[in-house]
Amino acid sequence: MNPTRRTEDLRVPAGLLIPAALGVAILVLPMAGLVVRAPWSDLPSILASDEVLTALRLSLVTATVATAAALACGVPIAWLLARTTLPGRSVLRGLVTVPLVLPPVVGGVALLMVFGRRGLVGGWLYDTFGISLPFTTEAVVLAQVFVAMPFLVVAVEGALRTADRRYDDVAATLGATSWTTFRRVTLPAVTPGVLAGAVLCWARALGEFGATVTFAGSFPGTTRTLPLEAYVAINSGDSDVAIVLSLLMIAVSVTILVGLRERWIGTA
Amino acid sequence: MNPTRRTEDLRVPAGLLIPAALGVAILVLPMAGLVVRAPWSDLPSILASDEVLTALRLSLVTATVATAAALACGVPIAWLLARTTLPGRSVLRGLVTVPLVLPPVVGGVALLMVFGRRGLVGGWLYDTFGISLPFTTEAVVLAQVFVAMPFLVVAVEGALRTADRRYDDVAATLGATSWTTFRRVTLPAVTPGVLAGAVLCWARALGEFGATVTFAGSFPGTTRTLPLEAYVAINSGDSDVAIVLSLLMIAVSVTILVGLRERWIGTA
Amino acid sequence: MSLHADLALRRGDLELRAALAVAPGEVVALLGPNGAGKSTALQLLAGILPLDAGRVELDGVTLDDPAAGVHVRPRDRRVGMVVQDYLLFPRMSVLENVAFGLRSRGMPRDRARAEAREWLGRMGLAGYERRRPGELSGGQAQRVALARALIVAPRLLLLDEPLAALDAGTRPAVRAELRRHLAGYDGCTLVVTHDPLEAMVLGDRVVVLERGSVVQQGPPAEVARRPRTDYVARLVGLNLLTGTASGRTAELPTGAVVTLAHDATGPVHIAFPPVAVTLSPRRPEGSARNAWPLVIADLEAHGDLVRVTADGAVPVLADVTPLAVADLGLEPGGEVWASVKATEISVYPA
Amino acid sequence: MSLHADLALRRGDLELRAALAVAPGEVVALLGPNGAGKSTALQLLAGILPLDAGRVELDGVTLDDPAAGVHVRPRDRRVGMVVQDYLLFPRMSVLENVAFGLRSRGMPRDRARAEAREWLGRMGLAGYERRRPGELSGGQAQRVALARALIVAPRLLLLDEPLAALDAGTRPAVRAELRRHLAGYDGCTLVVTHDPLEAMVLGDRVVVLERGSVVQQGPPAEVARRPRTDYVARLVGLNLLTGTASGRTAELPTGAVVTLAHDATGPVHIAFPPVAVTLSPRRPEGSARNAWPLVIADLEAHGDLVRVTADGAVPVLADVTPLAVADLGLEPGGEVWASVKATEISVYPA
Amino acid sequence: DDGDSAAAADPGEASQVPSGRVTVLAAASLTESFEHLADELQTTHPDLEIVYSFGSSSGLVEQLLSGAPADVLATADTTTMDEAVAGGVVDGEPRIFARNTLALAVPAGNPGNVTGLADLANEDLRVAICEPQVPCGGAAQRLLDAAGVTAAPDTLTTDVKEAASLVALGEADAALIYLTDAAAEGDAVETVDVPDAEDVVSDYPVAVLADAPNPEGARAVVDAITGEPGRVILGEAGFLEP
Ligand SMILES: Nc1ncnc2c1ncn2[C@@H]1O[C@H](COP(=O)(O)OP(=O)(O)OP(=O)(O)O)[C@@H](O)[C@H]1O
Ligand SMILES: Nc1ncnc2c1ncn2[C@@H]1O[C@H](COP(=O)(O)OP(=O)(O)OP(=O)(O)O)[C@@H](O)[C@H]1O
Ligand SMILES: [Mg+2]
Ligand SMILES: [Mg+2]
Repeated sequence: MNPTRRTEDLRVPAGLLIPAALGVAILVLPMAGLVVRAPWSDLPSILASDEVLTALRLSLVTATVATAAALACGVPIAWLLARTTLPGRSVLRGLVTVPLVLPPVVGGVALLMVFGRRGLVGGWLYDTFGISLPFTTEAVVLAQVFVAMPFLVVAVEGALRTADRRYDDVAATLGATSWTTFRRVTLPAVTPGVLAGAVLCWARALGEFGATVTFAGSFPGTTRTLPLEAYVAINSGDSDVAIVLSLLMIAVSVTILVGLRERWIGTA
Repeated sequence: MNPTRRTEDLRVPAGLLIPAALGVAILVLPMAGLVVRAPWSDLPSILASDEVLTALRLSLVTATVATAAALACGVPIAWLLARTTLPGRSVLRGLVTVPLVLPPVVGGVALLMVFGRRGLVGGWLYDTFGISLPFTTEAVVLAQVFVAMPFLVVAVEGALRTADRRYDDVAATLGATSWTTFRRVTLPAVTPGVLAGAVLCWARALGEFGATVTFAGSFPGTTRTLPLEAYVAINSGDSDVAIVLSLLMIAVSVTILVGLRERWIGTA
Repeated sequence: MSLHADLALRRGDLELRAALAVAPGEVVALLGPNGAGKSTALQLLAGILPLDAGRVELDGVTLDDPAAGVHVRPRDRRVGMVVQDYLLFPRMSVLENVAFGLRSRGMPRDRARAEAREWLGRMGLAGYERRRPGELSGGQAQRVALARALIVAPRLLLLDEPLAALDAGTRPAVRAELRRHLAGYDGCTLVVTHDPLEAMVLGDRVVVLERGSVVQQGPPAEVARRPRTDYVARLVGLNLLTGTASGRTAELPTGAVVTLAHDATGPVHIAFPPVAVTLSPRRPEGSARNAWPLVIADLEAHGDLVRVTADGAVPVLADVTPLAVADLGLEPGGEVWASVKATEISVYPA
Repeated sequence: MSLHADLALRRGDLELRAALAVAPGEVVALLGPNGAGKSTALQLLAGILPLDAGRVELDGVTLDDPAAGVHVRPRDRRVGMVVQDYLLFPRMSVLENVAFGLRSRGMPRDRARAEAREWLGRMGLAGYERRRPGELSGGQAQRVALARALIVAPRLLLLDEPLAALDAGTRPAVRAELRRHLAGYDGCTLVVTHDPLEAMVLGDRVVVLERGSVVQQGPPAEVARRPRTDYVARLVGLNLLTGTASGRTAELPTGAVVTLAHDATGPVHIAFPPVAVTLSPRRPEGSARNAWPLVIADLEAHGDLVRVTADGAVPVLADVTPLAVADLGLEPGGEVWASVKATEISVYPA
Repeated sequence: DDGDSAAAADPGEASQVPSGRVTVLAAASLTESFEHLADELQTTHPDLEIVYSFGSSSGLVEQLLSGAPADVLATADTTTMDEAVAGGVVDGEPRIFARNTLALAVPAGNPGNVTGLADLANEDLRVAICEPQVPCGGAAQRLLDAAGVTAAPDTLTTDVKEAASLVALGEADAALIYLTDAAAEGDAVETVDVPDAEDVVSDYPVAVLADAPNPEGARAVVDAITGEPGRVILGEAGFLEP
């Protein structure tokens, strides 16, 4: 019953604050390490180099396209998992999340086996249309979709399950088709969840390395994204460049995440 | 107005079904590729080998411990982000999601810079207590927490924002501390979201490779988890073993995900 | 159009078995105590809950018939519904909420909005078009929900306590609007309400549901005059007793005897209004042939009168003036005699 | 204990400025039309919404004072609240919901549950302990919400339409239980209601809020006899006119003149009951000095009587018998003369 | 913690019979050979327990500089070993124990009809070459320069293994990879003769580490690698003698 200052509304229970602080430390300190070790004097010249700019552009474009594709396919999958009584639904849920556990390099090999020139689907594409996916920018996008879409699916399914289904019932009694209901009632209700999922997906796609390098290869301008560029730098002993590239990725994504203003992430 | 059979409740709008099918194909086909290519006759001998069993046990233990740690720290972080008006909250949100974009190998380097024997924190730990983190099982867990916790944070924050805050207000008027409110009202309401986040986190930890190999090394029994074992197999030209190991990871995680029965993931 | 429904459902400890029929253009008021299954019945008719058994037929078309495996989806039923907690779409404006049904049926946006705007005006909510549901008061939200359901002119209209949150000033206006709308409407309407006045004003017929079963139905005036259950009696403000008549007397299960004005035989209901009950400190000696000793359970002010609840072999409610309360020194626990003239009692077969 | 509150808040187009005071043990009924700001006022008092300006003091302790930067958090206020949409915790059982407040205050689980069980019994919900809120009917949920708030014996009890969803049979019982509880309770209580009877039964004092401001307050009987606004007049069932008196007449803003039984001067309110209004096809020639030509806007059955809404220079509501309606051939749009005897009119300063 | 391995080696007897655990950090391309070598040593030095951590050469050096507890370092090029020497984590002079040469690898059946280095300039063929900044890429560049060929690669792999598996899967028509990697892929990969390939070689150095918890064991392992057992096993895998 102590009259408290308005600002003390911010007081947070210790049971939450202590673990939160620990968690933030684990997540943020390594980044601080990168910042400390970064070769600040060489930074402008590294960042201005052609390769870096090309890789940055490629990364942004592919991650964004991959996120769009993942939204288009992943949100319907999440809806199927959360709202229908499809038989074998829980097996489907398990299968769809497989790429989460697959080490990305293995994922890349698996993609080659299916979409490669001699793959199940890729072979047919190549023989019929002369289309070959690997080593193209499209392959980068496909690898990113494969690796990042499950994050979106899981996040959106969680949100759909939290949302109140009775609104869907009301829409149905008003004569809305399930498509209209989905588009105008269900989807707006889970926008925060969809956005959270899209952020996860985009970030994961931006940082994607293993599946890309295996399935799409690594060629400047077409398939060498920032993480690949950083990996090359590390492997050629140039860890300074790798650090700078990582800081660049961090800066880009933090800017975009912070830019995603609060109200987009949703007001309850 | 056509009387339809009860079962047709399952009918799903094409606008959802087509993209969903496409998405499922992208996610599931590569796994089918792995299954087709797997050396089924050698499978039992590969799976029964000591190294594989050791790596499997290590993977399960570390991923589970890492998920528990991520829950303990990550849920409070999500709560801070969703429910308080902390200044600089959106910057914090950006920072916390950084490990999502950081290529894991760079993440490993960053972890070494901070927790390595010559690192900011690691140096102090070593000089004061003689504790050295890298290359231990604890390091594997730390790397997994670093890489996987952001998934949990983002998923839980999304769920918290979807949930109705007025229940928290009611609990407050009934005299509940914010800790009680969190524990008994807020948390149960977002259980589906927390579980979804935990699944993401666990799966990501199980598949973690880059940061682990850099920060924790690849020592059989202490730090060589299944993905690292698969990497060793690939490098010794044994891609069959790598495929078997991947299928093992897939099997383990699908079993666990399917085992997480519907009702745990939550009924709306 | 007409509704013929035969509903059967188990849900928790509710065992719903009710036959409901609504003629074209008819408005049926569904009354019943909390937990009687009224909302459940509406959900069954809307197709949101599946029937265990029975059959729902609207306008000759079978909507539900579990035995034959028939179940028409909610959106194919053209059933409008207003639920107890409104469920306005939180991310749409008030106008979009009301226009939703028309848009879903393919009406162009502008026309749908214009019509929605008109409906909001009729509900006294002009100027609220651009609000979000979260920015409405309880009564405002209820009116939006009502407009959202009425605008689509469904073939079957299901209203679950549509006016409960309205203030005393708005309620008659909205009720009148609703009555006007329903009068010019040839669909079937079911209104759930707890307000007897509302049931009388809106309903062409009253159906009373208790513990999942229909216990009474008929024209409002008939139900009001001859209640068949305690719940209905309390609702219309009558005392109700049940007994076995033989000649000019009826015996209650408690053994008490009630004198009647007319001959009757067999099981009967006995009803009389609380104002017909006279309370006196001793056994009355006047012409009232019915007099019972009772203990006062409760007193409650009630307009100009005080309602006295008295228990005994013949439990009664009596309405007396505050003056009488003071004169007789009435208070809970006190003893008192209650008397009713036989001519004030109405008797009808149970 | 006592509450002194001075509330100021802008929210959308609501401009709330109201001073509320509740004495220890007193029950204040808060009445007002939809959107008047009743729920908002309660949220301010509970500390869920922050004040723009003003001050809230409970039992001598300042709970809110934005100017001084004081704001006590909701959980430190010991304020109990029942909200319009219940907000029962969906993942707890009914019993856990009711016991929640006691558990939060540190009572051991078994004792808290025993007490909660007792409260559920009093609310007529014995046997529902293990249900989830989603498995309750509307009225059952409301009673659980009420029990959850009452059990903690808060210093300030805020009830937002606590009985709106209850059926006619349960309502008097729960109302009586609530009245009994409030009588033996020394905290301050504010009850929002749309039911005038409820306001009279429960409230020691009535406060009427309109468009964010207090427009009238006083003992229930006083408010019922002398309404000061149209809303209150409709609520208590009176016709209300406002005019300027001088001697035995009063002139209305429309220019119409009303004859009074007693002398009065200055701005006055003029009130008379609908039953005092006589309708006739032509200008009446009897002793009634007040007669105005009107056009009928609406007719509505209403118990034994029909309520006629008539518009004109002096808009009135009249209650007439169904017989009169038939005799006079009344129908919407028809013309009619309304007359009221001066002695039926009560006049008081505006 | 690094106390384990030190305790395992009994200091009293260490100079006579090397025993206890020896931790070896080795380049990934040595995985198969070194696993064989460990099996071999098991018979001659039963008290010695060899534990490997395989990774990229530069990653291993980074780990060492951060205090990884290890006894022996074997890298796939001299540049990274020089970094380790400069970082002061190496005890004594590193010794070259093997050399690798490049091979022109094609999928089984040679679907692209590759006949020599000149085909790497063919735009229609899908060609994988290592990134110039990594050891095998540097070697490839020297080989191509010597032959006067300007290659038209479709992907620049950072890791030779990637290029090798692309060929094995038939996704690349030709790749310049190490002879050892081509051999490791078995039947899935064929090699096309490249004249003068032996002129471009990569050296594999090995060294005992300064902070080695088990220096005696470390020396025994390095001796085995550079000595007869290593020569045989590495030779089988396609490595050249230094
Ligand atoms: N999901 C459920 N599971 C179990 N029992 C339920 C469920 N939903 C409702 N019930 C029970 O069914 C009965 C009927 O509920 P219903 O909501 O139809 O009552 P109602 O007549 O609308 O009452 P009210 O007037 O209070 O709104 C109640 O006893 C309720 O507790
Ligand atoms: N979040 C908001 N933003 C803007 N306006 C709001 C908001 N919440 C409520 N209002 C408006 O404030 C006014 C008062 O609302 P409040 O809920 O206090 O009314 P009330 O007196 O409780 O009405 P009712 O009897 O219908 O429950 C209403 O006009 C409402 O539209
Ligand atoms: Mg109901
Ligand atoms: Mg309200």
